[in-house]
Amino acid sequence: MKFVAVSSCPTGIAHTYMAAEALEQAGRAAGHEVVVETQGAAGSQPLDPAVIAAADGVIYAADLEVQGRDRFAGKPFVDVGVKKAVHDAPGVVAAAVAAVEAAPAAGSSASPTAAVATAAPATRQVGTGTRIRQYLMTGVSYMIPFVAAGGILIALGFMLASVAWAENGAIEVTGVDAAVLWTAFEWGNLQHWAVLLFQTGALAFGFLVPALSAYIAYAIADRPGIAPGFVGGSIAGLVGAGFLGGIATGFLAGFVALWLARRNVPKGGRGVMPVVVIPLVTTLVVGFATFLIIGPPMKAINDALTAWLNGLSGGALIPLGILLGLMMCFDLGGPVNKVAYVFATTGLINAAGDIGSTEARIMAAVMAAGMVPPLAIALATTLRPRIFTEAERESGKSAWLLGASFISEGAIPFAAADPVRMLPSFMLGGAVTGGLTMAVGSGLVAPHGGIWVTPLISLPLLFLLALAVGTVVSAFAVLFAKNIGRNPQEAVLDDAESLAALSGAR
Amino acid sequence: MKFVAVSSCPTGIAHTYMAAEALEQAGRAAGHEVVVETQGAAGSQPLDPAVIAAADGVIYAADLEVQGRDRFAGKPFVDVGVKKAVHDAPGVVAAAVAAVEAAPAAGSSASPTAAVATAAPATRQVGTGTRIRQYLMTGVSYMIPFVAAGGILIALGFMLASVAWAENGAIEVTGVDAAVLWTAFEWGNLQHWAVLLFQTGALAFGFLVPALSAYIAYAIADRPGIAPGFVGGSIAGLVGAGFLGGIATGFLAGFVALWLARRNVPKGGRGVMPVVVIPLVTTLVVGFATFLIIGPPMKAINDALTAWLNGLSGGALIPLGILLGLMMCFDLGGPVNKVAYVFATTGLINAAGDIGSTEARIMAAVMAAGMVPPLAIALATTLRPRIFTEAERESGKSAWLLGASFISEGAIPFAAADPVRMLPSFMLGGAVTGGLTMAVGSGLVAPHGGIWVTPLISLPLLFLLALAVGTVVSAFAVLFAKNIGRNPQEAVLDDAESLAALSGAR
Amino acid sequence: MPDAPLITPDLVAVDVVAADRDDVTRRLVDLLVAAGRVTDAEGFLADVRAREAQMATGMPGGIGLPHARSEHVTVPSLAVAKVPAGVDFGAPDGPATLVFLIAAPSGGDSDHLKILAALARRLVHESFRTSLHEAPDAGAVADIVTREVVPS
Amino acid sequence: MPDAPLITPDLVAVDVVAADRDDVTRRLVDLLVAAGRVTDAEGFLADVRAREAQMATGMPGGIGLPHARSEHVTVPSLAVAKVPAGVDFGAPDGPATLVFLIAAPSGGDSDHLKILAALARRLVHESFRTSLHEAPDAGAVADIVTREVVPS
Repeated sequence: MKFVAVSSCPTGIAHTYMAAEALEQAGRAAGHEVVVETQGAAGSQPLDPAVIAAADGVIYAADLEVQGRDRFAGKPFVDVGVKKAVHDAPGVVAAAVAAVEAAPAAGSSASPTAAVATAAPATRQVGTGTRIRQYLMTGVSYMIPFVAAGGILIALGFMLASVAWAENGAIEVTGVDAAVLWTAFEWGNLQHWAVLLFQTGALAFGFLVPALSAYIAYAIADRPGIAPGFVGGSIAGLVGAGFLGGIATGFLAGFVALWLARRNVPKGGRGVMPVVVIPLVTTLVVGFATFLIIGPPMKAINDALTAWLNGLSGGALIPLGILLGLMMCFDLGGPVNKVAYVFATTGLINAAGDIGSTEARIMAAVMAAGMVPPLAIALATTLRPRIFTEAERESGKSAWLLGASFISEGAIPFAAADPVRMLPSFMLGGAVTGGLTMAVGSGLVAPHGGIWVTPLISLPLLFLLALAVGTVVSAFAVLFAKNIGRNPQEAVLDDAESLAALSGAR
Repeated sequence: MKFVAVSSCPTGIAHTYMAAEALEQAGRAAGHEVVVETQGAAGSQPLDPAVIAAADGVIYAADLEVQGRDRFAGKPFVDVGVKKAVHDAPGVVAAAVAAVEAAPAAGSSASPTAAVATAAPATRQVGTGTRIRQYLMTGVSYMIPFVAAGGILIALGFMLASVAWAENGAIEVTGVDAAVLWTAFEWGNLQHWAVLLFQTGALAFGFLVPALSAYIAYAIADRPGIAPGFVGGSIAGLVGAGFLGGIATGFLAGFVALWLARRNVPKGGRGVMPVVVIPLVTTLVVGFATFLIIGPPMKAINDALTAWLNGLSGGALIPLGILLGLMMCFDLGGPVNKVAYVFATTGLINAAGDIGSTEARIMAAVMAAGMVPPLAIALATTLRPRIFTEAERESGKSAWLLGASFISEGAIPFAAADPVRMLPSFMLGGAVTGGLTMAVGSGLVAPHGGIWVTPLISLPLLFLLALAVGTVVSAFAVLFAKNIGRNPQEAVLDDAESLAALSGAR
Repeated sequence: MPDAPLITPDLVAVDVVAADRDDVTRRLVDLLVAAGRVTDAEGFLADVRAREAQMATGMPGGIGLPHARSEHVTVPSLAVAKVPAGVDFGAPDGPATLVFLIAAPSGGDSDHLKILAALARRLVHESFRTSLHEAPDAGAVADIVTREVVPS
Repeated sequence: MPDAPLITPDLVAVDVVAADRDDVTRRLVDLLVAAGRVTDAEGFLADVRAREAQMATGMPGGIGLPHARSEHVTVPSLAVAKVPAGVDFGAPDGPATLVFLIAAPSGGDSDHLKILAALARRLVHESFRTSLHEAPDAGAVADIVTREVVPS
């Protein structure tokens, strides 16, 4: 969580700063972020309004009247005095966490002032929904660096490749064996540098689903969940279950490991549990379930959808574009997405380089739709940064590049954290872009590359227009969906922020 | 670290137990293990002598005379009284950690009693060597579950396969495509079950070097190190640099990420650092270094050693067996090991199934030598459990099975934690076994499988004898090496333990 | 009463207003005497005071924990007072709003003492203290202690 | 003395034996007066006592931290006493063996006050306190504070 705090003391030269330091330390130790405004004798550096807006709660460690208390209106708080913060900062932080957790239940009124949560002792019981969300968020927060680093490196590889090769660089670079890097690297060869970027990024991307799975399991069962989670995630990738499969294996690994960890084991056997028995048994259970229970339906879905799509391919193009758009955004690399993508790329062989062929138009619609989710996320985080966490905002910035490069995975951190709200929003935009791309008649004879294969796209400006419309639609759908089903207090906060933003108060 | 503690208070009904609980909690929170003997009114359950032996230090939270204080002689301690433990258990644990860290410097005398470290305030400066060891240990502790779970699953797969197939099951199972599991699984087919075990284990093994690298980087730079560490470790695997390469990428990723994290960044850019910039730049640097700087020498080593070995293959067999044994144990899956193994397996083609051929005898020597390190570790942890950590002891138990299955990786956790002492010890045993296997004349026409391919080994009893001799030699070398260069206090403790063990006092 | 429970609702006093720690301790001792668990109020009080003099029993988290083993106790008992306004028990972080009086017989058998030990261990956990602070009435306090501490 | 350092070795007293917190504070004030940093010993002492009366300044880790902003202070100063036997400053975990007297002028300029703020922040860190506890002499104490707190 994120907290803002105000510290002050009568003299303003010692306890004010000790409290600030102790709160920041205790926050870090507990995995929270605490930013303190010291209202002391050395002058007060007011908190950045954006930091206040992003904060989940407020800690008053102030023996003097808090200056500018109205800045914090509407946020849950604890008011503890400066001495308590100096002597027991961890306890203060824990109380603040409890106050935040208790806040939604407390603030059921729609009036901003009444929505202020009190610091009354809070039950520490966290609801199932909240806990599932925490598990997902933990997994996502560990996955983001893989997505950001891997996606950007791949995109940079595409960019460099489109310079390094005479034509079709973004396609060529993916066909070069990585072994060239350690067996025949030429320091002056731009193509080799593009391969270095692409291969390094691709390796990082390979950990995307395993890391998501592993850290969901870690959030549930602590360290014994990590190894089974990684294995489950990599099997989910192998059987084509995508990130939704990785979420499933993460929860499975986590709860199996947790269940095993809670068994009563004779004292002599306790040491062997977390090191050998729990990872072994959990990995076996997860391997069994993922290979044999998750895997076969993936194949069945794949076969059935592929047959169905092939049956449709003679029909009207615009509905087909809409359908492919929906499929591309349904699971971002999962079985449904994969069917649509493979359907398009295998068709390219029949296109035989004819950019006006039906097959080329299908490929264009599929790529455009696949670019929508990360671009929509990038746009949404730019339009209303306050409803996203700081990590999400930063991840959103890199999503511009990932979307432009047709790296749909850039949207996975958002989809994994909140699949029920995000995936339909992506699908809406994907359907719009898929249908429009068909309508304008763009074609594409390359299997990937995003804007880096623009020379291979016919009617490129209309292609980009179709992409832009779907992106805007999807971004607004994301923002709208984010407000559905949120508790009243959150909504109140958003409204207060919007008002403040409109009135120019910030 | 591990601590034992004694708590007591005048009445023996409240503070004794509150202190015990608070110390256990605080220890867990700080990542240490604290086992408390409550000398209270409810009777005292004496500490297990093995627990005392394994403890790094002692915490006295006792207001009464400690019963049996001599049990703790020679260990660093803090003596704080019961109230301090109730009110500030985290501080007490921190002080105990400091006392342990200060102990080696304090206890330079060779007399057991003089080696008792006092609880005097200790400088918290930790030496470079200690810190490097901590980084390695962190990486190893996260790697162990992958080794244990993966290795045991592979071994179980071999075992089941040797039943499921008419012959050569342990060979056949590795040739089945994993896709059979989700496309054509037959629930009554034992072969398919063997494939499930083997493939799940193999996937877990795939994370062995990446996880080692990632968690070394994590120990150095915290979370921003994880993603670059994983990528570096997987490149190290790709270029054939083995676990030593993974250690190198882990340190590189960790220190680059740490260096970046310490840059002063304008406030607006701070959020983007840990999420995007640090993982991206670090991954790029690590990818560059691993692909282009670590990779090419690996290939050069491979080429040179292979050419050299091929030149030797006409010579005397016993020296060749010794050499191959040394190579197999030099880096446990790294470039040198790989040359020896590939040399043997490619030769098998020429053996054409003739178990008496030179090529079959080379294969036998290579496999026998590769089984030595995990078996030696298993034996060493059985013989003197006290000089190993608890995780190592548990890992050592599974090493019996891994060694028997020719899964040399079972020894990597030990080699990675302490390469300078462990690898030469393994090489000694490998050389003995390699030479002896040649001397007794065993042959083998399968490329792997350990004891599960015994039917394919000629003179199997002599083969096992050669293996046993090398294992015993290597285990004693491990135990001996563990004592070299340790500080006097540790040695004193060991001597005291040995004496006590000999005199039957425990 | 060999099988008497450690705590019953009539050993819990809520909304106590007390002048000082001695005052609140005395009220709890009176409850124990009324329940037949302590034979001599003054004698037991003296034992508790002697213990308290050795070291204040205030705990972080608003807990006071007077206790003694005494020959005047017939059965291991726990009496609880909730003192909304707080009463000082020498804790560093302020007055105690929850006071536990632990009474142990001087020759108590091990099983009962183990329950007291379990109680002391639970008191270190913030969640346990919170649930007691929030318990609405005497019955709830007795229930929480019994559920969390006494092996079923 | 506009550019006087916060602390100099002659503002550090080691091996102090003090009866109580007032006693040790007085010795430190005397050092400040001798260095010309405080103009009126009794006046400044009264300000420190008034602050101490509001809230004891004992800190976990054996630290006493009397302090005041006062018109009798000419330059922001830190005086330190090491009291091996300890002296009570009202800290929950026992007597203070390291006493910092912070003297700030009532109209002190912001830069100097920022240094005091940095000192207060460092005091929360155990490593800083430990290094001060272990400093062998007055010069070492002054060096550590200057190095860790004052921006170079």
